[in-house]
Amino acid sequence: MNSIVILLAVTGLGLGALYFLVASGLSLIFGLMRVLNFAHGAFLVLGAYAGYQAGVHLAPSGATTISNGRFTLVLLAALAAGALVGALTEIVLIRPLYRREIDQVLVTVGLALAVGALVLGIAGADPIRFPAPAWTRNVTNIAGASIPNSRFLAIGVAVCVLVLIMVFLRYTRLGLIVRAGVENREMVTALGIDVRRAFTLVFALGGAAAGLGGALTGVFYGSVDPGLGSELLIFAFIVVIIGGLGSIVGSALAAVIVGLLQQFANYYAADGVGDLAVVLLLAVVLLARPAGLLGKAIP
Amino acid sequence: ACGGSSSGGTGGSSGGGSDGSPVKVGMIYSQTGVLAEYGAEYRAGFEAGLKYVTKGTGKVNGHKIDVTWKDDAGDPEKASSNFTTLVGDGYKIIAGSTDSGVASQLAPLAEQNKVLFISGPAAIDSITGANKYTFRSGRQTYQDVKTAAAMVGGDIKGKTVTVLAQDYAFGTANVAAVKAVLGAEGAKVNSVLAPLSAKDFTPYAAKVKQAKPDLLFVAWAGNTTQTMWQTLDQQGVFGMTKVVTGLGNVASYGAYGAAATKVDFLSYYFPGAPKNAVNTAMINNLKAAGKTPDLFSPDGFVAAQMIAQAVTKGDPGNTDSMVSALDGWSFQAPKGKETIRKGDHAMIQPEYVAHLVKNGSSYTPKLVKTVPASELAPPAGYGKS
Amino acid sequence: MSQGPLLELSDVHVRIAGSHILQGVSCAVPGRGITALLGRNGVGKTTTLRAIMGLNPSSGSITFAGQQIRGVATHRIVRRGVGYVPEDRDVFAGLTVGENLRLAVRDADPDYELVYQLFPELRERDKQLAGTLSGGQQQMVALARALLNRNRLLLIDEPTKGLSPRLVDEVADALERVADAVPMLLVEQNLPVVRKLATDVVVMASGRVVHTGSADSLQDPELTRRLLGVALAGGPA
Amino acid sequence: MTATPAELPARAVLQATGLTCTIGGAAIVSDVDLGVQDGELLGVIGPNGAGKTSLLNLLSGLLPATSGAVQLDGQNISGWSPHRRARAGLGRTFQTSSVFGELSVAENVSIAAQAFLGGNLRLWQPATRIRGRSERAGAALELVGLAGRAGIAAGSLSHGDKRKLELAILLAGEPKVMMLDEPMAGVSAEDVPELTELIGRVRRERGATVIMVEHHMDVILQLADRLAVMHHGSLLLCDTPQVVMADATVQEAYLGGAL
Amino acid sequence: MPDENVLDDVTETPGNHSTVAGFDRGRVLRALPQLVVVVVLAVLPWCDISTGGILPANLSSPGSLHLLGLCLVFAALALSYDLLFGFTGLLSFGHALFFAAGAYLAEIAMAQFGVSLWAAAVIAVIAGLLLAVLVGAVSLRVGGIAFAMVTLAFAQAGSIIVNQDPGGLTGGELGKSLTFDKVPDALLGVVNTRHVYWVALLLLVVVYLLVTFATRSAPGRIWQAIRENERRVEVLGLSPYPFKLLVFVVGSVLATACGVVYLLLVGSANPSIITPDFTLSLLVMVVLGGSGNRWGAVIGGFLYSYLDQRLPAFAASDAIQSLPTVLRVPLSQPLFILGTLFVLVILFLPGGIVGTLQRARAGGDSRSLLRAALTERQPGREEKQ
Ligand SMILES: Nc1ncnc2c1ncn2[C@@H]1O[C@H](COP(=O)(O)OP(=O)(O)OP(=O)(O)O)[C@@H](O)[C@H]1O
Ligand SMILES: Nc1ncnc2c1ncn2[C@@H]1O[C@H](COP(=O)(O)OP(=O)(O)OP(=O)(O)O)[C@@H](O)[C@H]1O
Ligand SMILES: CC(C)C[C@H](N)C(=O)O
Ligand SMILES: [Mg+2]
Ligand SMILES: [Mg+2]
Repeated sequence: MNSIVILLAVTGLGLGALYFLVASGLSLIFGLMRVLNFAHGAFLVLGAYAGYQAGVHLAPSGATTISNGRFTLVLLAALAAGALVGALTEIVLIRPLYRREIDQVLVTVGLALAVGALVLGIAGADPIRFPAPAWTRNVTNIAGASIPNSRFLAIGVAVCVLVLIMVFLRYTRLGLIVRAGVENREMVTALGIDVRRAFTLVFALGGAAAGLGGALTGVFYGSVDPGLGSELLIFAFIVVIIGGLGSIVGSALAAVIVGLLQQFANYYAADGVGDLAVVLLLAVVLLARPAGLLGKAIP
Repeated sequence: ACGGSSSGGTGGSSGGGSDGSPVKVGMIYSQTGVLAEYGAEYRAGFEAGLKYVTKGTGKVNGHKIDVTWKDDAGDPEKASSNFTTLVGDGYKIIAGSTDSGVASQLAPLAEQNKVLFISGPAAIDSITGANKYTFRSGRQTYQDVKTAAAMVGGDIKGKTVTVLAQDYAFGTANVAAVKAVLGAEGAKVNSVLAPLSAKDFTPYAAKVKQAKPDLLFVAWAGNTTQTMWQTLDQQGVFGMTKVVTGLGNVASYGAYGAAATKVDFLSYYFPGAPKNAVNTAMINNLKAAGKTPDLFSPDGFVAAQMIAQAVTKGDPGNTDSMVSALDGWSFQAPKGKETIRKGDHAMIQPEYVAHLVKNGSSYTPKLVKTVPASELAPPAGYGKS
Repeated sequence: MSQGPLLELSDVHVRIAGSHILQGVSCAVPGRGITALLGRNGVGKTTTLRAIMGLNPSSGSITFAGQQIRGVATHRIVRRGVGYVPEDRDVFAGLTVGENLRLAVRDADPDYELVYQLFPELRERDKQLAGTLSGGQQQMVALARALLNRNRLLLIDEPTKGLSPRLVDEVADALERVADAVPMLLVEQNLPVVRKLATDVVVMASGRVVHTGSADSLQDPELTRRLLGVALAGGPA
Repeated sequence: MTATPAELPARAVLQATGLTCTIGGAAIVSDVDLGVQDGELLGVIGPNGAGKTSLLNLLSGLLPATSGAVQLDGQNISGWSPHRRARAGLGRTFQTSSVFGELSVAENVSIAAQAFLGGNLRLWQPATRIRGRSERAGAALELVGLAGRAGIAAGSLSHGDKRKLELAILLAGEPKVMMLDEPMAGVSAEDVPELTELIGRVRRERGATVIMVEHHMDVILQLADRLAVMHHGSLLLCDTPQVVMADATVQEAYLGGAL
Repeated sequence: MPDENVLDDVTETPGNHSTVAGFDRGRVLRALPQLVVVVVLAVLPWCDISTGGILPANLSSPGSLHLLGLCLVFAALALSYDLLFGFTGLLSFGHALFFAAGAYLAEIAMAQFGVSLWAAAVIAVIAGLLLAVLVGAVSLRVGGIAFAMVTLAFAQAGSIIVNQDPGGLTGGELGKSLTFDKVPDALLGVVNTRHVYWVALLLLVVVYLLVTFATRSAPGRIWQAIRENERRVEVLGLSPYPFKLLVFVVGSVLATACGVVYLLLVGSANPSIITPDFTLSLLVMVVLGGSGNRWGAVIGGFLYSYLDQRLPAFAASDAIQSLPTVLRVPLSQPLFILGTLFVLVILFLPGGIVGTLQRARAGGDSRSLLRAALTERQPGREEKQ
């Protein structure tokens, strides 16, 4: 096969993995709680900056790369920061609005505005170099195509996240509780279940996924900036919606489709067609299957 | 309290030359928003310039200069509001415009309301020659590109030049300029445009390689810069062609990453480039104010010089007289001698070629050569649609 | 346990969106048998049960086994052993029958046997989405969820609504059997069922309790006509 | 099993032939032939899950039929959308009350009246100027005894009152055939006779044809001209109440023992 | 109106029905506050009073009138959005498309076909109508979130096209300046700002009257029924689709008209008005004021755009800049203040500003305002799903 096709296919998969990583938390929260979390982009940014801060404190000053062990700590810091803001968001903002579904979505819009502006105010608009091991900046040669290693990292982590979320949903009661709780919160409490804790946990998980996604975006780009959240958010939305409500596998599938489509369209088609193609895909999929590729219609 | 509105303010009266009344100057610039950094550089430069032209008195030709700063956040709508407020208050001199969108919004408004408008760092070519009332204190895209051409030397004929840019005004203006400048010299110019939303630049790097250019001209701005350079490096573009790009502000030096030392830079300005008394004065004034000289310091400084000229040689109450005072004016600026070309107000000025030198974990620019102003003059009517 | 009633309400008020719905409800549920809560549409029967469950904010005092439960979170009230079957069934439409039941399980050894014996259909329909069940089948799910666990008190809101006459019989039998072990507060419009099951009655009218007494009082046709507007004297319907 | 030829209605307003609906391999309603005569009240009974509601859903078009046909007034309406059937005079209520919760009780009924009166897309016509809109709504509310609650939000009605509102909404639309799904469910014992009387009166006065699913046997025996018995998706029997009540299978499958 | 009775008086929201008696007097009385507001707004340009920093300058100054004009345009736009969102329950993420269509198409008509402003306005509105029919017909085939996302996709496509600058028509990310020579002189220039302000006021009044009329019309009632329960509407014999399409088209055409006035007021069509963020800000406006309520939308639109315009000035003020860092950094970000404010309104003022005021009025005293806010958050059976 042509090396350019390999290059585009593998990097397209990498891009899809990135989209999945930034979308998985959104998909989890949206799928289980039906809250389209507009603050997800803010979670991503906070995760990325937390990772950066951890890296700055861990790395010897002046160094632009860090060891694998420290890098793991960077990812964990991002994960933890995401989980924390997720849980806080649920407790402080979502919880008082349990019966006002639209308001839950709207409050995340306000949060997104406020947090985005706050990060901009504190960190400044300029991109900062994200700490990562040297190997993530190198390439691996596959049949003449130079694939950046960060793509392999993204693909690997994305697969892990996908599997973890699936296992989690299958083997714990949490998924059940939350799905039931969204339908009728009162009735779940009337079965003796503390549904609030379950909701908080879902937000924490979604936030953790976002935090991790933010950090990996930092590795993918090589840098992070406050605008990264809102830019990626729209792709995360598209991926979640195309994939279908409540289907994490659908999100993964959609992420791969969007990533590949964009990569190939950007290479082969005229300038700007790649973007239109993605938007068009969204419209066409929804008109044909309003619940998305793998989504279940809400009964 | 209802009655006829009065415009108020002294600028509105048609008083004569140096009657000592204060002159109100309105600055509409990006204090916040994506270009806030440039805005801050501009503002510091202007204040240094004001100190220079008033010799610390705050007065020019007996007029106290009253400066009002307004934030447009890079949004033409807010710029338009600010403009209306200032002009409604009797301001006859407006300057600032960090963002090209704001500049092109304000230029026609200046003409309509007959006020002097001195555009700031906005690079868009069409501000030159926009109308009689519109000036600029900085460079335009054409001059940047022409500098890059000067770097290549004369043997460009028949060579392939690829422009890698983002698909929006700043990028496409650069493509147009390269086609105009190098195309005219016989180069085959093609372009690779990436949408602003692109997340992975591998396809573009691949396209660049496919084009096999003898020279790659990169026109890039914004927060994806670092990613883009890393991708070009990873795909081995530096090994196959000469790469030229514009040097950004100090904070951006790190963004080139491994590519930093492999690229030839055209530079609009960096503090070490020019050697003259005005530049030294600007740097000293900036340092005295606790600021650092940077990419767009001269734009602010020159704006102050231009305003001083306008109120000295012209009548601050009469826009036309200020326009005549500036039209065709030559003066010593921080970058050396600059001339406001008569008629279209192109700012004829030198630019620089530089390399980045790594020391420790940071980079410093080193001057390679100065491209004289005369070589960079845009053709008359360039950039008008 | 204490000698007094299992559940006791005194001067309970509920206001929702400006209207005063319960205006000082006081009554008691003894620790055995079935207490029927009667009254016509809109008098506040459902609201009373919801107030007990902590699903409506209320004022006054509600004690369960001697302890104040007013103001306690709903799930904690349930964990103290109060089972609830809501009026609108409130099955989780998007979950299967099996998931609905599994969600309700609190005890280590849920009594699936009783449930499947009562409603064998639920076993067959384990994988069906509860939202697609017929009205009566949903009612079975709602009842089953409360019967799976060992409760100390059951609050049941119109359990026979929408059930076929045959099933009404069966449910009534089942409740009777369950009531041997667990006392109940039962809201029911089907008076023959009430007559068959109730050991005590509480009658409400416009947000207040207007009569309490043993089920025998339902034998008095004059009283029932005055309280409920219908004579109960006739034979089985 | 339908009525014998001798008893076949002179004019079937609504006629279902071979009506079948299969979901996921299971027949929810299978091969139902049913004719409803003009002005008659047909009671539909059967165990829970027998397919009564599904039958109404098929007739009103909310559930697509797998096979079979439905005729209204001799016209084949199979495949028509729910709203088209409703416009043709096929009205219904729902087993679980389905009202416009945030709108007032009066507005709920007025909208139904307006839908019936037509001209609904006339942007230039103020709703209140539609002749007869409020009279009709007022009359319907009066009829079910909710006139006193006209101003409150329909969502805050008690359960029983919602059932009455459902009925008023239906009445305001003056359907040719009214399909009622368990109108008595949750209605307090005191109100049952009243509501029963109401349905009987509407039927007499408006000459409406009624299909009524109901588990209250005393109500159905009082009102129904004929009874259709559903069981496992099929029509077990359709005959006079006397015949149906005497049937052993019905006793066994549906009525049960004691109460 | 003889056939008015209590039944009809109880309209949009239960509970706010007026007393039965004296209907005509009631009607006049109810219209009175609205009339007063319009008259007050109309005479503002003659009121040369100081605003103490609430507005950029004196009330009658061009700067203040320009800002108020923008607020009026956004109030009208929010109202047109509320027709879809608040009254019919259609969550569209594509409303910006139609607003932008008004601004861009009017400008393109003037620039390309050389028609006058009025003709351009008519052309834009007709084109907006066709576009709305097309977009509505396709997107309304799906409901809920899918509808929101399909409309978003259309708006994104519009945004991409505008940024691509096809044939130089849209000016890409710089936008297009108003073709001033097609605009009557009375509407040009800072000195005539008051005239443009009146145009904006007229727009709001017209949009308000049309929306009022539409929501009271025959289909208007059906829209509300659709918001509550679409399936039920179907069983009443009405297909929801044409009703939804009708309201979509009406709302969109009104937005297009708002776009034309925006062009006139700001002097340019720029791509910031076709971003998803822009539609999101419409949602914020409507919810801030109180959705499903005409005054709510108007007040929300007005307030949001006021804050959007004035917060940068507030952020730059000395009062803020002299604060300690912990306070200064967040407070100098206008969006931080807006976002926080919005969150607070949702949490503590359910039903938005107007909804809260209404409840407080119903309750009577100020304590009930708090209680109203609190009771809304307590469990009530009607709100469970
Ligand atoms: N969320 C609410 N908002 C406003 N009013 C309410 C609300 N919930 C109940 N009500 C009112 O409270 C009163 C009592 O209602 P409740 O449901 O407790 O009656 P009920 O006795 O259970 O009646 P039914 O037999 O019809 O079920 C009714 O008038 C009802 O309209
Ligand atoms: N989507 C579906 N998937 C599977 N089974 C379904 C579906 N919809 C309905 N059913 C089944 O079809 C049968 C008929 O249901 P229907 O609601 O018509 O019963 P019904 O006679 O009205 O009962 P009830 O008296 O309890 O209301 C039920 O067993 C129900 O579970
Ligand atoms: C990247 C910057 C040099 C851009 C420039 N200020 C412009 O607005 O065009
Ligand atoms: Mg009840
Ligand atoms: Mg049924």
